[in-house]
Amino acid sequence: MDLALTGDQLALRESVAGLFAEQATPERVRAAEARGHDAALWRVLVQSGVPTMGVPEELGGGGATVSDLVVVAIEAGRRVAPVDLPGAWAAAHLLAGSPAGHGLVGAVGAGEVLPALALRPLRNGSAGPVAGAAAADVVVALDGDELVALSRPEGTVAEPLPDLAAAALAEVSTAVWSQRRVLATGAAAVRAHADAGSLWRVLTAAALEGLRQEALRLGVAYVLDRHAFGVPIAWFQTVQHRLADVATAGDGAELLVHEAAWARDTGDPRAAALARMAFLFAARTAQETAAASLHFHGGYGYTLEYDVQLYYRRARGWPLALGAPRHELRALATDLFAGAA
Amino acid sequence: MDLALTGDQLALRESVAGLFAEQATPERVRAAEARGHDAALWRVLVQSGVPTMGVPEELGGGGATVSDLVVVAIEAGRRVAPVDLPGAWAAAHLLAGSPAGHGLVGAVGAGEVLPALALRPLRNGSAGPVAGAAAADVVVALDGDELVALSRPEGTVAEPLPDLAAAALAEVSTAVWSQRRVLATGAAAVRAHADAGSLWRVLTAAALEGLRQEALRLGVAYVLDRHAFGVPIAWFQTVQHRLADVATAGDGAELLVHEAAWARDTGDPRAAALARMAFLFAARTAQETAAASLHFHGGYGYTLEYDVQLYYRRARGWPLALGAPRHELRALATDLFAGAA
Amino acid sequence: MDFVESDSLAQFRTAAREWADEHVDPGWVELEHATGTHHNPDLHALLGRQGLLGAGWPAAYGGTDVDPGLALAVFQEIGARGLRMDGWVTTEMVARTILAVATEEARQAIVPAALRGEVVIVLGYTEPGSGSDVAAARMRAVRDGDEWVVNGSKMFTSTAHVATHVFLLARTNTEVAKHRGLTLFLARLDAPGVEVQPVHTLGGQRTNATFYSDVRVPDAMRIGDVDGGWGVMRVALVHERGTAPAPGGPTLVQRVAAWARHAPGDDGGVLFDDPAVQEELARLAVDDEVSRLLALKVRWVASTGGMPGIEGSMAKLWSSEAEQRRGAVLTDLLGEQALLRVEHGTGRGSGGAPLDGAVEWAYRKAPVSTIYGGTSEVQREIVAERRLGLPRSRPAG
Amino acid sequence: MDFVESDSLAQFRTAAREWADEHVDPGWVELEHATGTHHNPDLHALLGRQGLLGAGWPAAYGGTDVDPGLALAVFQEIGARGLRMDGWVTTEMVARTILAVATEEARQAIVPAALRGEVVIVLGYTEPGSGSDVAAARMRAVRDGDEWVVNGSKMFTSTAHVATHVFLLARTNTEVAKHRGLTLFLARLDAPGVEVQPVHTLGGQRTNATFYSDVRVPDAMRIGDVDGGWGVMRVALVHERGTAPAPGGPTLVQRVAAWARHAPGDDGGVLFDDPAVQEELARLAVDDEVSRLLALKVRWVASTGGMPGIEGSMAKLWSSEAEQRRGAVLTDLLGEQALLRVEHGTGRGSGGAPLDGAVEWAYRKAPVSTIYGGTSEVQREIVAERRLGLPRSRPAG
Repeated sequence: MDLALTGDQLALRESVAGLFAEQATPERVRAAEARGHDAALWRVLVQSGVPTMGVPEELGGGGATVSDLVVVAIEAGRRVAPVDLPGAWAAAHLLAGSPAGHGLVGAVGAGEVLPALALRPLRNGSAGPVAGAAAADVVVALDGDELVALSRPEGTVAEPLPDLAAAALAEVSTAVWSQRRVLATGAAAVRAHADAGSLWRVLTAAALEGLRQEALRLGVAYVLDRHAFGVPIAWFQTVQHRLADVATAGDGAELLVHEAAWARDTGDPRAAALARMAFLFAARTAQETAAASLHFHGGYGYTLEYDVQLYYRRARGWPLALGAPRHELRALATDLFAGAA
Repeated sequence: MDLALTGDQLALRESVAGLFAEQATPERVRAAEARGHDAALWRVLVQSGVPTMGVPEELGGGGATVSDLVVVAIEAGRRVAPVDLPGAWAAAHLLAGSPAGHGLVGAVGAGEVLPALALRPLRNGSAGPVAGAAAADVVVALDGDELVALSRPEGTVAEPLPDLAAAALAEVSTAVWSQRRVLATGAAAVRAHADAGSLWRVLTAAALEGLRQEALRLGVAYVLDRHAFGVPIAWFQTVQHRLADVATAGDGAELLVHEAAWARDTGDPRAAALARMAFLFAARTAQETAAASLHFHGGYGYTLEYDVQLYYRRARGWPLALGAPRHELRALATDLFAGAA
Repeated sequence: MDFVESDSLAQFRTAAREWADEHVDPGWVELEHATGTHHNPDLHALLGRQGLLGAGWPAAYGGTDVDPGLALAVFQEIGARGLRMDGWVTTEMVARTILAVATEEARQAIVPAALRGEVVIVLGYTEPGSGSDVAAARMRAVRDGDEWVVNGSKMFTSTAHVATHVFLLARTNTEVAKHRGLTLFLARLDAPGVEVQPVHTLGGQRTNATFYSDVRVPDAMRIGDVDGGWGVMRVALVHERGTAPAPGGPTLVQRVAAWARHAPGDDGGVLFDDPAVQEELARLAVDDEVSRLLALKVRWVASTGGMPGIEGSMAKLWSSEAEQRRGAVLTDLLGEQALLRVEHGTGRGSGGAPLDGAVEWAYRKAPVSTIYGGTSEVQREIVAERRLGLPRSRPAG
Repeated sequence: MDFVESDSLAQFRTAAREWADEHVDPGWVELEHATGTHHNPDLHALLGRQGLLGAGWPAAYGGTDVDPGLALAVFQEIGARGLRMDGWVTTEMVARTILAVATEEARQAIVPAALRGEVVIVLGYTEPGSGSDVAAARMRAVRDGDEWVVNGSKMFTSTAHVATHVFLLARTNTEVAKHRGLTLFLARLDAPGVEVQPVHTLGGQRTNATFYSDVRVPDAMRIGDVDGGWGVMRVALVHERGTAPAPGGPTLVQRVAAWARHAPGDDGGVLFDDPAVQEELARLAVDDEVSRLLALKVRWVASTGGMPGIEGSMAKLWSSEAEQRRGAVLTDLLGEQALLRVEHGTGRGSGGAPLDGAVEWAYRKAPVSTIYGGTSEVQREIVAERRLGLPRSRPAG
């Protein structure tokens, strides 16, 4: 048992924390809200090798573990950085898993292609609204029993849909995303797509965990600073206890995210279930923390001038990309309890 | 609009409150826990005409409205009186609704017969555990499309099952309850049974509302009396706010119970839905109130010496007699939303 | 007991619907969303001209002979069509307070004009440095002959950019405990020295920060006694919380349920087939019924001549917390469909989002419900102290 | 990171199972339920004789050469079979405290005997008039030569009726602030003047009220400095919260899920087919995993030489609140089946209740979880102050 980050991970964390603090300032985050994507930030990430850091080294990637990606995702989430790293990483994972995708992996590493993942299989040629798709050049999707990399003919655009989380949402339909490259077929395709979805859950959970930590920090800083009735509002027991509750759940969420990454890296049989648990719990905890933090900001928390609203919207919006959580809970129950009776 | 009790109802309340305060003391309640029924209290209630007070006057009953019964049920619930008034009233309502039951109504009024209601239809000759049945002489049940009054041959007993709420629980099967009198058949039987269930919901909601009021009073009295850190624990903001929350929900529960009774008395088309709402919300509110009150009693609340545990157990046990609340919620959704689209 | 609120309301429903069909411009809803201003000057002026604002008020102060039942039905119909009348809500509250505590001169100057729709009053209690602790107001008012000179700033002065007056809480005495040195004034928003700056919010509503620099207010527009502002605010508060009737029309939960009966579900059926969806909708419907009943009780207490202070706190506490639960539950219920946002005014996003983005919007505007008009913490304190008799625990400040 | 707690534990699982098969009487569980005593003297003595209690302790104080991994596996197996070892939990905690702060005489007198299973120590902190406010203890200890004379009473002295010693918090100085006048003593429960009265609880556990009348305790059995009791308790506290491993065996949620896969559902299928049942079980499983991880973190911090005070509070807060959610959710999930109670010792109710009444019982015992060992309020205060750096808000007392 060792619940500490490795020395390398601590160094990685410091490095990416600095990057996001500089490149994903609240001003930059606000400026990117209309499109849901900060192209300049993405270029910096490409220069640092971040989009392909999880790709095997022999394909030109960084060969990082999921635990390493989680370290980066937490820091991105902390700054609500306007780039869809979980989607891009999961899509790159699928491209790297098929010889037909290796060319695209190289293009992702070179910054020529930005990939995204359609989490839900296509139905009648449509994947519905897909986070990241409005900024993406390639969307990896499951179409029947084919895993495909879809792209648009030159000159066409993926119309961004305004959305709660400024998540570069766009409808993905094969009418617009008409160029396809088949990455895998049959059971292997379905399995690969499910596996990428599981990876996406862990990485999104990590981003939500970073978001949660900063939302808590914003709330604690505000209640220590703001006075009412002659005392800092941090003095009030109900303020303290609600923050203590979300901080406690937060420690649990942080552990669960790291455990899910560890389980994936070590091939633990609980990996898929832990990915769902981490996703569900990180989402819920981020939502409760952001809501508490916003509430304790009083009326100011509700104004667009304060940063906490950026966190409040994304805490709910990011996980909604996967759909209604009831399906995730049912799938988790099946994973946990529907094996040999 | 008039949200006050009538003068007659105020007088009724005062009278039954006195009766239960005298006859359902905490000592008597504890003494009746093993059997779930206080026969001496039942005799007093018979003398006052309470078991048949909702029966039409022409059948020898009191002709009371559901709103009147609610006044009595609240006072019974306040003392967690060890008699199953909601079940007895709902059963008497069914007996009174059929000429074949009129003889039994007279026997109920005379104190010769104690009736109970099987809330769930019989399946393979069994209604499962039925609250009140261990003390009852007659159980009214729906068997297929027959509404029947079941009784036991002389000398047989309904073995009481120990239960969370000391609710005189017993399995009801036609093997033991082998004597049957048919009250109604076909659609009329099914309709009558559903209608009695709806009445039971309103009356159980009322009993839970009385329970809730007393659980709150116990909690408030304790936190005002008990000191910690040199102040009454009522001084602590988290204690105050949790009690304020349950008190607020409690005002809502009280209104909802009275509204459900009013809707039934006036034939309002929302009556069935309001009965379910009152039942669900009174249960939840009683549970939350009893749990808060017990918690603020500290370790003493957990001992059998203190009364709050009597309330904590029944707050959950009484409504469980109907089964899992998810079914009730689904039925409510159907009532509310599945009409003309 | 009798839970029928008004036997006469039903008879005015048809008339109200016809009135709205004739007068309410369907484009106003989009305008309200696009501007974030919960007040429509054209509508307000019309209601004033037709005597609907003055229904039920004393004739001596501009009351009209329009039946209050009709006015209520019209206001509910306006609400059912998605329009809010925040300007009238605050104007009515201050006008009632003026009738209760102000000089005859102020009554005659303000109330009839307010009922004609010519005066629109907004609230100026909260300051940048005071939220729940309203009595900490630092705005100063200093007497200068027959006038007062006001300096300071107010925050969350909603509707001020389309109003004529602001009801200002100002400090007139610094030598006494903070609650005892406050006075209320009705200042003109077009007076020299007043500045209004927009503040935009998460829920899309525009509010304002307002600044006051040597603004002069005649003593006749002082509302209530000098240093008696705290008592005046308590009078006003009773008129604020929950005595207004609920808007008519289907609730958000009812709209989502109706939508779910046709929206595609997971197995070829509709969303409403999912039992967990049914359970969530049923739970929210219970929440709504409790909100409705607690608000009904407020109006009932008021109708019997009582002061529904505690009941108002309970109604506000419950309904605002329920609003937040609703936003969370419904976004989860809709899943990715709840992400879709409709940007009013630009046309972006329209068409794709279920219920015109109502659920996404409900989630964004929910947080303010437990803050404005007294936070949940303040309401719980009122219930704990005044209903349950628990001791005051917070510092006096 | 590495979430595998002990690589060696797996290797002892089989041995532990065999040990339990040989030594654990299946009737002990029923006995524990029937008596409400969470301590089995026969089992305890056996564990002492076989050196399992002394595994990993220093040899100089009676430590044995039994592998601590085996001992841990045996304790977990005992837990998995439904037996609790409350007597050992408190004995171990006090013995560790004695090693840390007591005189060599006390160490030698107590620790080896405790590890042999001959001494069983229970806690005597709480009094009828002090709950969360432990420092308000009124029990008096007055020095008389080489002895102390103790008078007062203790509440919730669980296991005292089958123990040999009690760890008493007593006031030795009334002239100083209440935290500074306390001292800890180890008193014999068979000493003249000690009286033990049973107290029965909602969850069926028997606890005790204990009374002390001129009870004499040698100064050698004073644990820590005179008036230094508060510091000693802080040492003991670290050994109390959450450093013990979780019991093995399936959780209640896993047991209910397994049951629901065969229990009849509503439409001819099984209960587990109901999607809402699946959702509830999944939510509870997440709660359990979080409880497990927070407890793991406590043990990890302790294993690295840290003092897991805050982590212990978090683990206790989360798992106890989760236990209450679980009790509420599972009773609702089972419906009328959750009413059925098993009366251990009488045989009444056995057979009919699902899972031998485990859900009904879980609901009854849940309330104490947020009270004993520091209420949730106390844990939140610790987290708020020490993790979040928020100011102390409660009165000093």
